[in-house]
Amino acid sequence: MTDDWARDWAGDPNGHPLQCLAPDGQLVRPDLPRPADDVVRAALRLMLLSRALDQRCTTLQRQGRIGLYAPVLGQEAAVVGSHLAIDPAVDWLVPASREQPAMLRHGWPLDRLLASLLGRTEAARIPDDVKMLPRQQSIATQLPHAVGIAWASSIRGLGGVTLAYCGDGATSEGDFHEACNLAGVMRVPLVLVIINNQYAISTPVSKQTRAGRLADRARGYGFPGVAVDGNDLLAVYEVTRQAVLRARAGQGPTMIEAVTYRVGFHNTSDNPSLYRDPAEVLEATAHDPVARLSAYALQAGLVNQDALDAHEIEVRAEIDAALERALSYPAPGPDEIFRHVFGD
Amino acid sequence: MTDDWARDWAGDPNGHPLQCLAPDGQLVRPDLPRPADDVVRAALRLMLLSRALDQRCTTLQRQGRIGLYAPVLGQEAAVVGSHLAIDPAVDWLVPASREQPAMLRHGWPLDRLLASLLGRTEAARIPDDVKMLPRQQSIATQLPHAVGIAWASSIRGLGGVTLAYCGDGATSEGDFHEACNLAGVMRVPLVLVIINNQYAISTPVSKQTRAGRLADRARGYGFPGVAVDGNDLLAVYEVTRQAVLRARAGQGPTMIEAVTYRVGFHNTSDNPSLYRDPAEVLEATAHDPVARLSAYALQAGLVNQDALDAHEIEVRAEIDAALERALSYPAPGPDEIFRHVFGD
Amino acid sequence: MGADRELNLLQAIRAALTDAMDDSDRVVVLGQDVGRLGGVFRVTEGLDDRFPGRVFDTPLAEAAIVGASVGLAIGGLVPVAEVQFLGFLHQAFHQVTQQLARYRFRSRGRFHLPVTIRAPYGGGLRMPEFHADSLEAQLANTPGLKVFAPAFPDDGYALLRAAIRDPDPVVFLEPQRLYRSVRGPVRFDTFAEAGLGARLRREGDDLLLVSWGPTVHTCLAAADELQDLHGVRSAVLDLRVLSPIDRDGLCEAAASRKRVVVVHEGVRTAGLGAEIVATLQELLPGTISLPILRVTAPDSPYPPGRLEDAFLPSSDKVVEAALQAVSRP
Amino acid sequence: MGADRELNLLQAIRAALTDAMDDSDRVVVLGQDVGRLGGVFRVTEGLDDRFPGRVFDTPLAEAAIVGASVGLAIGGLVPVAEVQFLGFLHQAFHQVTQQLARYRFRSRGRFHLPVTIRAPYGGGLRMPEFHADSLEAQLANTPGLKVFAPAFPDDGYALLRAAIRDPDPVVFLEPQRLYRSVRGPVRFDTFAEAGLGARLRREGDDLLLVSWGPTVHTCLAAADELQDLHGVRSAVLDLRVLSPIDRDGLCEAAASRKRVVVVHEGVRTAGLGAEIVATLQELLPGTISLPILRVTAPDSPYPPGRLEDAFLPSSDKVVEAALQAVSRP
Ligand SMILES: Cc1ncc(C[n+]2csc(CCOP(=O)(O)OP(=O)(O)O)c2C)c(N)n1
Ligand SMILES: Cc1ncc(C[n+]2csc(CCOP(=O)(O)OP(=O)(O)O)c2C)c(N)n1
Ligand SMILES: [Mg+2]
Ligand SMILES: [Mg+2]
Repeated sequence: MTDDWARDWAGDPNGHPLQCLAPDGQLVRPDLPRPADDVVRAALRLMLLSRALDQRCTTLQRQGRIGLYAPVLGQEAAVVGSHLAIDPAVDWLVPASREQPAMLRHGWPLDRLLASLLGRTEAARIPDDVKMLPRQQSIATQLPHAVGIAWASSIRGLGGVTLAYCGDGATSEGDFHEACNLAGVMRVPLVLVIINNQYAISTPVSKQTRAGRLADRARGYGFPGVAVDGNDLLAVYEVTRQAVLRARAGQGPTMIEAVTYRVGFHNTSDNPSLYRDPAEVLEATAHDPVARLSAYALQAGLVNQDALDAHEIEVRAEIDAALERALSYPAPGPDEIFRHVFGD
Repeated sequence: MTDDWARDWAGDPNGHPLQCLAPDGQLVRPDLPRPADDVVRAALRLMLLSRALDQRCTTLQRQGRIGLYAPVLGQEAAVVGSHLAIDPAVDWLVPASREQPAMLRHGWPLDRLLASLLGRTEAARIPDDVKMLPRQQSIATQLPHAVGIAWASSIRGLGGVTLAYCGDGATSEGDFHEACNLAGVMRVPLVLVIINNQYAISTPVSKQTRAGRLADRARGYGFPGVAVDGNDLLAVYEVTRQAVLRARAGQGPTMIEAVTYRVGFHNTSDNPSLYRDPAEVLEATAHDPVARLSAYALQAGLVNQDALDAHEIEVRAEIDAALERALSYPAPGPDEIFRHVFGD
Repeated sequence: MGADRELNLLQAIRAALTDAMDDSDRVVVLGQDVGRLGGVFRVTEGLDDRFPGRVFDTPLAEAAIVGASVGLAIGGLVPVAEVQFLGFLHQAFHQVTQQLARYRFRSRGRFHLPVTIRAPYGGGLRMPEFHADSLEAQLANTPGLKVFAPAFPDDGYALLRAAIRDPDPVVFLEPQRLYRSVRGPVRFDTFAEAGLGARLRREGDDLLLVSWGPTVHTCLAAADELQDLHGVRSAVLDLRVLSPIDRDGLCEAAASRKRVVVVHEGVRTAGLGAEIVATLQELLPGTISLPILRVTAPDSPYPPGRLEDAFLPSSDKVVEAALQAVSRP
Repeated sequence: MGADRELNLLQAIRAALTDAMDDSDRVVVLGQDVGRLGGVFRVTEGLDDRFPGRVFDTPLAEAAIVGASVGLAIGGLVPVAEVQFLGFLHQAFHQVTQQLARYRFRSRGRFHLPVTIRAPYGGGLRMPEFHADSLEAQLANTPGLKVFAPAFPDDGYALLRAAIRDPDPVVFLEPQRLYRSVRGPVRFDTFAEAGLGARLRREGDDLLLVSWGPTVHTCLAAADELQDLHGVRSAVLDLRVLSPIDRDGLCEAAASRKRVVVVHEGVRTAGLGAEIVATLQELLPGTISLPILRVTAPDSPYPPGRLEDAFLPSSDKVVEAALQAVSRP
């Protein structure tokens, strides 16, 4: 039974999230395949870039230079680990809204992403050869789109896989259900990653659902669901890699619940201190995904501290340069509101 | 774990539908409680009434005297068995659309039900003291209503239970999901009976979902789900009775999947021969719920053949009399379309 | 394709689907019961056999049908989705208004959605609740969406072919009571010449009756009665495309006749008739004789059974309004 | 309750919720983040502490929020549900149009639904997509539903109290950019005297500006400019209740001034402005100077960021239309 496949393979009949790296970076599942060294290096670099981008964009918003911004702080392993398992050349990315590092790796240039935050709408357009949907502001509505894209690729025999993201809150929407059920019926090549960061704005997942594990929902759609430690890049990568293999082999969708924590605010207009205990946040930072992967990589000799320090500087420079380019793009004129309503 | 509660109790870890009576009426689960004798007698009588009503209404439709009619033929045990487990004086009934015997037992007089089919809208009004919603023509939309009613009774501490019905097709709608999830979160006293009659118009359940059992969905909402042989009145009654006990005890919702078969057409405008094999229907009639319960009742000496024959005649007479009353009610005048839009 | 033929509306729609699927293997059909059964009205009958692997029975989930169509289009296909009855498009309304209608605008042209949503609608068949609602005003209030409504078999073919070819999303409204009750010639090879403009279905110099879909026939019946019993010569304008409205065609037909009555099955308040009135008084101030009367359903939910006869605009009500309009100096 | 006070719109709405919950323990509040956080705008701040067990954070599911409210009302409670932004009411549109609006009619009065749905809406705050849409026309096109829209704190209190007391469902539209930007006196004990009729917010004999919600203030700014720079005395009519429309109040205000401009943030085509135009030309033929101009958002999706300034009706656009209207003989 496909569902058991996932459980057996995840090695935990009780459905505890799969973990490969302990919080201190120790490898606890040497029995499972590990990513190639340069995958780990790429992951580290992308996670550092993401973190620097969150910082910079928050500052820009505080300066009134951009509008609302939603950081991915603390969720980097869940997003980067899953995206590293797909191939942007043939696979589709269907983001929710805060998966910036996935959008960047998929091919949306950093200056274009920044342009979108600066309201330079035309410059922010996703390049024609990048197989990615724009951010979605209507929760869970992207999921039927993802199913349709995956379905089209199986109808057309294209072989691409669709990687879609949604949050824990999104799992309560009717669209989540209708999309998952259709994906199961049509056996589409879809990998759905639920980023369970414990909150939907102020609503904790305990008020969102009484389900023990969101991944349990998959059984009701006839495909496998796996819960994984979302702060553990190795675990997320391996689970997603397996799901992508299934999808490419025509075995249909997989649901992955990446259990992580929204360390930052919901977005720049939110004040989490109104609804959650600082102690809880402190506790969560002990599970920091970047620290965990860094520790592993250092111990495994994949990087050294100097290289990490160099990364920190590089990514800031990269953001500076991209921001400069982004600012050089024209701001939209008023006539933009009449364009692209219909084709001509 | 609540989910296991249901499985253990249903006595089948593989989730095969619980069966108490074999198709020939033999008792196969003597270990489980059995309904009181007069419950069985009441069930038989109501099932016979339902069957006669289906016949009569089909004839009336063919004669052009009523509009569309949707029979419950073949599903009587699922509907009657579940409804017999609630108390119309304190509990709410939220029907889908074809659960006529449940509506009747809940207190909607037969002549009123017939009046609704005759378009005598005012006469068809549900009496003020009958805790029942009207038929729902928009699939699955009644489920959030049922959750709200159950929620209100727990907020107000009234102690009533809400029994809601939906079909297998309805389980694909977003409203099914949103309702179930909210019911779980708020732990409302709800018993949801999914009448899995294998079809949504022409769509077989195999095209509706890839889920092995619809009852498996309950786990993803954090409450128990049980699959039961929907043609086995004893099994349906006992499962529902247990679910009602849980609800009254404040233990929250239960999902029951009653596995049965739509022996008749979807409604009087449907022609099933266009999409399903007569052999399949023939096979299904071998599981006829009325024959099964009759055989059991005769063997158990709860009724004799004369009583059953008498019933057949009584229920027809009952329908004749009710139809006469229904026809005596005034047909609505054109001004009815302006009334009851708002209160005055 | 091929020579012109006499068909009923349902046959014309089926022919358009067949020819569109023949023309391009990118065209796929999806919806509830559209496969083996051929839909509850049999519109898609035979397509599954003729185009194996391109006709899909979906689960009972309208938001998934519309939302997946968005994805199918982005994935390179041309989906023609059936919503079993227009009333149930509200189950998918968020996918229609937020997603289907806005993808081109949101993506600044990176994505456009050649999606057609077909839906039966309108009264006269004693349907259950929600099965006869007319929601065209709400769809016309949604920028980025096109709305077509055929009243005759020629448009059942021409407008559906145009909808499927359209690079942008079109909601195609099928008047269910006309499926088999209206027959007429259908032009296959030359359908494109029909264009997307409003079209006079009857000539007449005294008065203009403006309508679309099922009530075009109500207007034609009224026009006959007006002619025969009252000597009033009324023209009937079939709007055909409800969004974007053909303002030029509308004004041209109205200007020369001055007296206008708008007829629709949708409820009165904030119905599409109000837009037509507002448009005419804006673009032809002083030309049109006032008031421009609206003959519509009242502001009530769609009623059950025989009550729909009192609810729907009848030719009597149209005649009455028309006589009022012409009686003014 | 108590003496009159100066409040901003948000405070007035919160006061109405508080007083309604004090008056009747049947009143409950539900919605996304309405509990501990007090909603994303803090409208419900403090209610959870003050009324334990009567304020509910719900899962992220709009159809369940509206659908459960239907059931809560049938179960004997008076739910006041918040939809976090009006645009997301489309996720629940089937529950609104098919269920909430029709239950009294369907059940022939056996059930009626004292449900209030609150939703922030309207532009000016640079919100993300869908967070500023104005859908009032679609709601007014739905029989069985009432629609209220306050433009001032007095109505934030009076209309919300009226909505919660109403035996039928009301969608209560809260202009988000006014939450903290508009202050004014609020009458508590005597709020009921405000009634549900349209109300003149400014006197003036030359011209009538008709609007509701946020654009009432756009009209007031335009009226000042018209007075100061052009000597045109324009009255401003605040519609307040968008459905059912106060036709008498509208006609009375329009008849004496003859020149009318309608202003709204919703898109132009099939917007509520069209209904107001159609109503006026129907009920006051020959009285009103034509055309009755509409100043509205264009037929485009709501644009991102600063572009909303070009999208929304500005007081300049209102002044321009008003000068056109008065310039006619
Ligand atoms: C349909 C819809 N309802 C409500 C909102 C308002 N909203 C924006 S983000 C959010 C919470 C989303 O939570 P989750 O899905 O867990 O994603 P996260 O923000 O945690 O990444 C809500 C309620 C929305 N954008 N769309
Ligand atoms: C929202 C909605 N979509 C579509 C329909 C049309 N329709 C009426 S009954 C039906 C099938 C229902 O199947 P199921 O839920 O299994 O109930 P059953 O008819 O088998 O009792 C459909 C699709 C509807 N009434 N409502
Ligand atoms: Mg979250
Ligand atoms: Mg069924």
